Amino acid sequence: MVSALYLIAAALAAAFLLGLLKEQWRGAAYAVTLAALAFMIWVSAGWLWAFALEGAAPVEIFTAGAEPPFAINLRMGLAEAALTLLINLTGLLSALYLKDALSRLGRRALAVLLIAIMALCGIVLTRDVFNLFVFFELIVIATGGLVLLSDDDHALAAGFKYLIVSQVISVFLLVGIIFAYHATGTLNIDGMAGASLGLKTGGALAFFLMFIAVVAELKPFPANGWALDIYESAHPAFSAIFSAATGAAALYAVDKLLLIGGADWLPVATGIGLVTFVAANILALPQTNDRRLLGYSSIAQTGLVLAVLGQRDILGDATPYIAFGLLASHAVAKAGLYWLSGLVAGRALADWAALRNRPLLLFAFVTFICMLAGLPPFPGFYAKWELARFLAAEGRLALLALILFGALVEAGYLFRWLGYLIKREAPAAETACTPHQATAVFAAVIAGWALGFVWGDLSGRNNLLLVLPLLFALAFLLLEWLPAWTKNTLAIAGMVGWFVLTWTEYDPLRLIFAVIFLIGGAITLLASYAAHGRRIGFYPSAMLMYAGMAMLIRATDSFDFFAAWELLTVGSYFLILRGKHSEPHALSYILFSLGGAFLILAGFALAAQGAPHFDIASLGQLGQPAQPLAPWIFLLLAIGFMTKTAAIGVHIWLPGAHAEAETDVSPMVSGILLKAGLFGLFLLLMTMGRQRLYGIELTHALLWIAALTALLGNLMAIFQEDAKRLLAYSSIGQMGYALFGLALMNHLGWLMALMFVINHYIYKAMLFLSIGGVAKRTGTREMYRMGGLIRMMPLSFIPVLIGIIAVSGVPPLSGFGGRWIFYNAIMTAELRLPLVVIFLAGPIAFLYLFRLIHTIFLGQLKDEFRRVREAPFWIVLPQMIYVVLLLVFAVVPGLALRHVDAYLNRFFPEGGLGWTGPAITSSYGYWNPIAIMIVVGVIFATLLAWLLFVNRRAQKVRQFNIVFAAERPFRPETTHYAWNFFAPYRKAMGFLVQPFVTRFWETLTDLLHTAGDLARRLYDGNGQSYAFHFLAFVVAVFLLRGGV
Amino acid sequence: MIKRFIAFLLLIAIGGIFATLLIGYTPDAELNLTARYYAERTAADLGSANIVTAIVVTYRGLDTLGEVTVLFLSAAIVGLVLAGGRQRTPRPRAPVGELLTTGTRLLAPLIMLLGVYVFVNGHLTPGGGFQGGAIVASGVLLLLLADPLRHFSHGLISAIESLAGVFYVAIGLLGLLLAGGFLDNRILPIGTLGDLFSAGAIPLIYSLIGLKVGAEFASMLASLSGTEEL
Amino acid sequence: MQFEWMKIPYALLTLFIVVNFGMLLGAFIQKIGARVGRRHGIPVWQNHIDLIKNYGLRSSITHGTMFYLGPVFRLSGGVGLLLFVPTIHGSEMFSNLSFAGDLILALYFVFFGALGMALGAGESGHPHAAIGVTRGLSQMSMAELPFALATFSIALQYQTLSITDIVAAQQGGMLNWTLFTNPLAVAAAMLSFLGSMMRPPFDVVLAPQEIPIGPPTEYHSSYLALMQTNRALFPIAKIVIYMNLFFGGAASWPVFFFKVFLIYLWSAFVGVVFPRFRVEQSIRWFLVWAVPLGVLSILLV
Amino acid sequence: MAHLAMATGFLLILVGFYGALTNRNILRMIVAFSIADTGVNIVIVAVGYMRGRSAPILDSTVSAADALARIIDPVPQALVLTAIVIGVGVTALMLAYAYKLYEKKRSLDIAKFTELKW
Amino acid sequence: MSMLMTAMTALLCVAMLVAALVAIRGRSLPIAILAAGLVSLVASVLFLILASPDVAMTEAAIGSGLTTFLFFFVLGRVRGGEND
Repeated sequence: MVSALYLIAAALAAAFLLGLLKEQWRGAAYAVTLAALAFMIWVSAGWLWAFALEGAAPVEIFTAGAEPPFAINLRMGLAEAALTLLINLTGLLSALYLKDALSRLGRRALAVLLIAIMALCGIVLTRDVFNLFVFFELIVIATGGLVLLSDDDHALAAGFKYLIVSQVISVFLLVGIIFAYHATGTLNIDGMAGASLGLKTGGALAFFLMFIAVVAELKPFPANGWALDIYESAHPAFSAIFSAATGAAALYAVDKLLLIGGADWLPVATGIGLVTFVAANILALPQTNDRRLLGYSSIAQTGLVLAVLGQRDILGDATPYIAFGLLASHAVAKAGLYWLSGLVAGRALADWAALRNRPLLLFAFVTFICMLAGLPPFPGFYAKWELARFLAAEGRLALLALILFGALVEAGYLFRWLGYLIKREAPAAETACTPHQATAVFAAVIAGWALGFVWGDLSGRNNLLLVLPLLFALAFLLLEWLPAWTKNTLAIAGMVGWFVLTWTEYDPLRLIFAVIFLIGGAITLLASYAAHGRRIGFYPSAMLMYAGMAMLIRATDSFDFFAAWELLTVGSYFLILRGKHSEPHALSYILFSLGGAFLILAGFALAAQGAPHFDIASLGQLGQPAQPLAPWIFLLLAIGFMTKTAAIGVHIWLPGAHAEAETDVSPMVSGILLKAGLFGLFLLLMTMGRQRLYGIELTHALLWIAALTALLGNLMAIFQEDAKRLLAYSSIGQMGYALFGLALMNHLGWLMALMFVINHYIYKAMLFLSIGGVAKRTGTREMYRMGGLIRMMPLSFIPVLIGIIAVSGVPPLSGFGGRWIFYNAIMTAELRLPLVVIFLAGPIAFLYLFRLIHTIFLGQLKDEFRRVREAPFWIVLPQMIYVVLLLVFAVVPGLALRHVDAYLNRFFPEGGLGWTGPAITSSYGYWNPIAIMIVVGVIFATLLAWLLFVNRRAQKVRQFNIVFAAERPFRPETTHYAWNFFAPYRKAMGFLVQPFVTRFWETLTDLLHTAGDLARRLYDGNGQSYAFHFLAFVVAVFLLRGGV
Repeated sequence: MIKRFIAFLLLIAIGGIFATLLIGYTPDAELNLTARYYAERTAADLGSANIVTAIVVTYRGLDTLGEVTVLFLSAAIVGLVLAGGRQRTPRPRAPVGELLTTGTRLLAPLIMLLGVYVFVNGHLTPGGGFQGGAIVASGVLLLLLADPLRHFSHGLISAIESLAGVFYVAIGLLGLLLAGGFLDNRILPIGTLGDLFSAGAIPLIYSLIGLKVGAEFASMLASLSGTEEL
Repeated sequence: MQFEWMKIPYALLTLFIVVNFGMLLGAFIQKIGARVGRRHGIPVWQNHIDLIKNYGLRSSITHGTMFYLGPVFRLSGGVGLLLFVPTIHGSEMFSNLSFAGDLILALYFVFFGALGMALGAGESGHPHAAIGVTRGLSQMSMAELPFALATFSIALQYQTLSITDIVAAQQGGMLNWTLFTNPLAVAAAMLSFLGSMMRPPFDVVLAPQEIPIGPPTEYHSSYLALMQTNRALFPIAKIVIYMNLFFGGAASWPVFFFKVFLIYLWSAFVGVVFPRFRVEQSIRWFLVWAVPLGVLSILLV
Repeated sequence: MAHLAMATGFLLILVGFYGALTNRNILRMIVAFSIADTGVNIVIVAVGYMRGRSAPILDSTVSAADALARIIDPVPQALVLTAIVIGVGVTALMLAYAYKLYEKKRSLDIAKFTELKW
Repeated sequence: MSMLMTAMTALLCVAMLVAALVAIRGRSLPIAILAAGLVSLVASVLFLILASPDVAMTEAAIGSGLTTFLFFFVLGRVRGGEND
């Protein structure tokens, strides 16, 4: 191995050599610089290889032929190798990216860049505090120089502000160092740690000064105004270094100092880190400048890693895995984003829409955002999981909660940005991207995925990037050039194939979900044949969602479950985002989903109590430390799952998300995706069952929530003018019913929930397709603008008619089965009041469904739709399949249900159904679906036949052959009663559907925004104020520590 | 006014921290571990009479390398910053006094020589590369003052600076290859304590530092003086 | 409770009896109303004549598929409802087709007809038809609630969902009737009954004055005949359920006729006394008076 | 004596900070910082001072053998050397910035360079 | 000797503080710069007393000498800016 000293020597030698070259030899100077950086990468990569794969021991590098503490020494270990590699790579790529600017400024700028990278390596390598100071000063000066690379005038002022604060910082650092030296007689970090500095006179204070100075390099809140200005105004390639490499090096410096400070200072680090993380994220919310936003995000991420470092007392050996996971995600993503920002002409977030015309760059952006948000399969995801596991095990729950809160806020602005990118108007200007710039960006993309693989490999769990469904989904990224129908065929084949491969593994309950997820998914995909072109982005997203679901039902370990959960969330998010006006709705979807996911994460972490692997099945038999927490765990998981099923209170994302989605996407996200939440609730209740919290039976609370969800979902549905929103609200209500069944905690309740799972899938997919087809043809979703379409689109009408009967639970269709089981189930219910609410909800379903069928298909046909054609074949075909399925399921529900009924005996041996003969019997009543179907069918057919016979010569009247108030209408608009259809109902019950929940969440987000907006006034742009902030920060930490 | 008041309050708090340090401070009666090592071993191991020099050049040589780099950086950046400014043809200025010109011609070489003396003897007497370098630079300064329009050979300064730097690093690496580690001075014979040619590579390194520091200061001064009055 | 082919003619017999009874009853009530208003009123067989006449008429027009299907749904709902409920307690003959399902089936099958009505009216393209339907549905959604609550209450009370079993449990004296064993539930259900009969004060749905051509009037000739049949049949079918659930059922046809008549009279009586409600008023009325009774009955059972 | 020097050093730091925080003129801020730097240097040297000992240079008066008992701690001095040089580097850089800033706005008022904020 | 040295030290310290106050509060910028240079210069004397000849030389040459020149170079080029 080449000594790590060459990292420093090579950079310096090259920098000095540059001075010998003539100013004109720009190419040569550039080449020397790149060569030096490449050499440095080679050195650190070599070490990383040796440590990581060959298990080499860390190496101490002595200088001057003397041992520490008498001479400065460096250390090269795994962490150092990794960090220097990160730094050098960032340096090289930024140098590539900066080619033009560097050439303009010449060799001196190249030298400054080289020295900056060298100094960063130095910070990482050195084990001497004063040496650390020297390297820090080098960074300060080099930063002062590199800021000037920017074309932005303001960079100058920013650089000066930075220098001001750095001066103050360096004073503290020096004073701290000298007193630390005085107390311990050494400048060596390990020596100081060994001499327990804190115990010496003045030692603690000296440490405080050193510590606070080095922490200041992490730009802690609120002492970070200067850094933000730099982020905003510097050249993006430099900001990439400043964010990724400088941040990483400074963090490692703090980590080294914490060795000296010992356990006493860990909470301080955590506190500073956490406050920074949360505050910076909130401050980022109102930002509109992309680079400043990234700056806030960088600060936040660094704060998070600092907080993690402060938790090393409980994280122990896992600290590097977690800290590096977070750091690497942050560094790669942030560098990548900064590089990307150089390609975007405008500085407003919405200007990034320019990237939309470049799918590859868009993919890069998405990768980075997902990395930052800690989504699988990136390292941040594994790190977050482990972090939560440890924090929960040690009961540091407030910490965990704050971290998750901060992460959610961060996801908020990141995904809002992503939404802008994909949905906003793209500026006319073409995005210019030189090969150099592209190299840098895509190197980051590759690094991101590679790190994801490595972290998966190290996790000791399933490497997500080796899981077949996910790989299958990702493969569609490579197949994007194929036409949509080919991809569609592949996708369907893949899903059916996976089902065939795995179906034997499932128990009856899972089998039902598997059929809905995979086979059901394949059927909805049939509708996608209607799309033309390549449909870029659709298949990776959709398949990601399905992959998540496929993984979800197979998961036994809590980690696998959670990973699958996140994957399906991300996939569905992108899917929803494809809708024309879905930007805000997709955002609220992902935020609620992530919020829910975080609750699930916390719940699992609490349950595992630090165990590295936690089987979901063992939620039922929690160990001792977790046992008293069981109700809390239950609560967290339940709320988490309920965000997916859109229970009341966390439902506001659903209507927009489902309504604005594309025609073939709505059935997927409504008919299929919602079932993932139910699946989770099934698992939860199966394992944990009843829990009491403060004397409240939690399943009873669920009953109430479910009943209210059913009622309010239905009520809101009847007041919608938008057909797809109506269906979406109806889904909320239906999910309420299913949840109600589950919460009943008896055999039939669960069976009913399952019945709803199946029914809701079939009829909601069917209705969404039908209405989607209509909306596609008419170009509107406002029901009052339609009318009389039965004549134009009879095939689309049939599913709606059948669907109406099924949804409202009228015999003989399958909805009735659900109601019948429901009544039998509530016979043994413990709580009767919520039943009243559910009863009330029942007939309301009828109202909105009638509205759906009447205002769209019946009534008066509008002039502009006289030439509307039937929906495309591929959209009608799956609807017909659903009609058949619905009829079959209505006649022989036992096909699916009797197996599940038997399976449920495991949990509730009592109260099963009897399946002998054609009638289904319970202990209270009986039901003969076949007989009902025959009786109703015969009566119906007889009457119809007679009527047809009698009126066989009847002619169809013309549209306006009606009279009212002694006038004949001639405009369809005036005679189509459709708008505000249930006006009297609104008068009577409207008070129940005031948007209280929406207002609550809006107020909450407004509050956050306002808080961020007010707090950022702190950064008034004056360099002196920033120095004030730093001093105030020092004093505050000092006082909070109780005077050290 | 409020700003001053807050500044005052903050500084009182900081002053409190400092006061605590001051009160807690008791001078060492004995040399501590590190200092004792230097006192006992420097002469024997490195052969340098000036222990501070020995520390600066070898034991903490990496710091010094960094320090030189700081100057290098500063000079480069000052050059960068100012090079970006407007380039106007210099206005003719009032001629500098005869006395200054003559005096400069006489003094400048002497000053530079003094500088060289200081850094060459760095391992024996107080002073060394930095001080010597600064003195050399003040010679340059004098020349600048005497003849503001004199075109300084940036090329020469920069070549000296670069060569000195490269050699510095090279010697350091030689230490790594031939002796105990990076910047180990024992690649050359240690010699007798007190001789000019003793202490191994220390005089050599310190001279390079002196040259480099001198060149860097000179280039900084030249850059600043080269800027146009606005 | 198995299916036998013999059940079919018996069921048709029941149907025949009930339709005739329903038409007579309707005419009788009208007659009473007229006499109270010092008018002569219609002959009691007027309904029969109308019906036969209408069945005989042919229509030469149709508004479309759903226009056909509306009355079919409507009458299917009525016939189905009647046949899914045992008419005469203890009589295998007149247990009809109740083997197909229990109380829940009856409860939900009520909607089948309403749905058809709504669809058919919608197809007519007449705005007033739609208004009438929205009113009807709105009111029904709340009016049915107390009944559902009451039903659930007595299902809990008797621990069964089988109508036959519920009737059986009420035999052996008037005091065994639900009316006396669970008066709250019965009160709630009877209030609900008023709403579902669409008589005053809950008849704004039909609103002969405000909506001169509501859903029924778009239908004529044989369409109307089906509707008329249903109008005769459906109230009786509903009352049969009430009778079975709350008033001990009927062990023979005379008892059947008597009880149905009395229950029918209840709604007619209230209708004469009260003015008409607007839809939102009736919704609130049910919410304030009937629903709490139902809730109480559930909680107290 | 060391205490005295150290106290002075600390006071200089505080005075320097005060000057840097309250003067809006950029050049004055830089001046103030250079005073603070000097203060730090004095503190460092004062920390290494030991009463009654001589400079860490071996010559005729202090031989290698009795160095242990005669010289003061050389380390802080070595550190100060570095610190001074670094200080001047930073000062030079700030001066260059000051010049550049002036060139941009014809003003040295720090409060006028607040375009970037929030 | 020791008393004398202490007294001298005290004097130097006071001189430095006074010069420092002049530097930050003084009216004219050139005087402020000179005062700051003076602080450095006095400090170098103090370093000599504190048995640090190396530091003293450095401070004198760099801290008070070169730095002051740098200041004046820039000051000369920002005419009018000094009073902002």
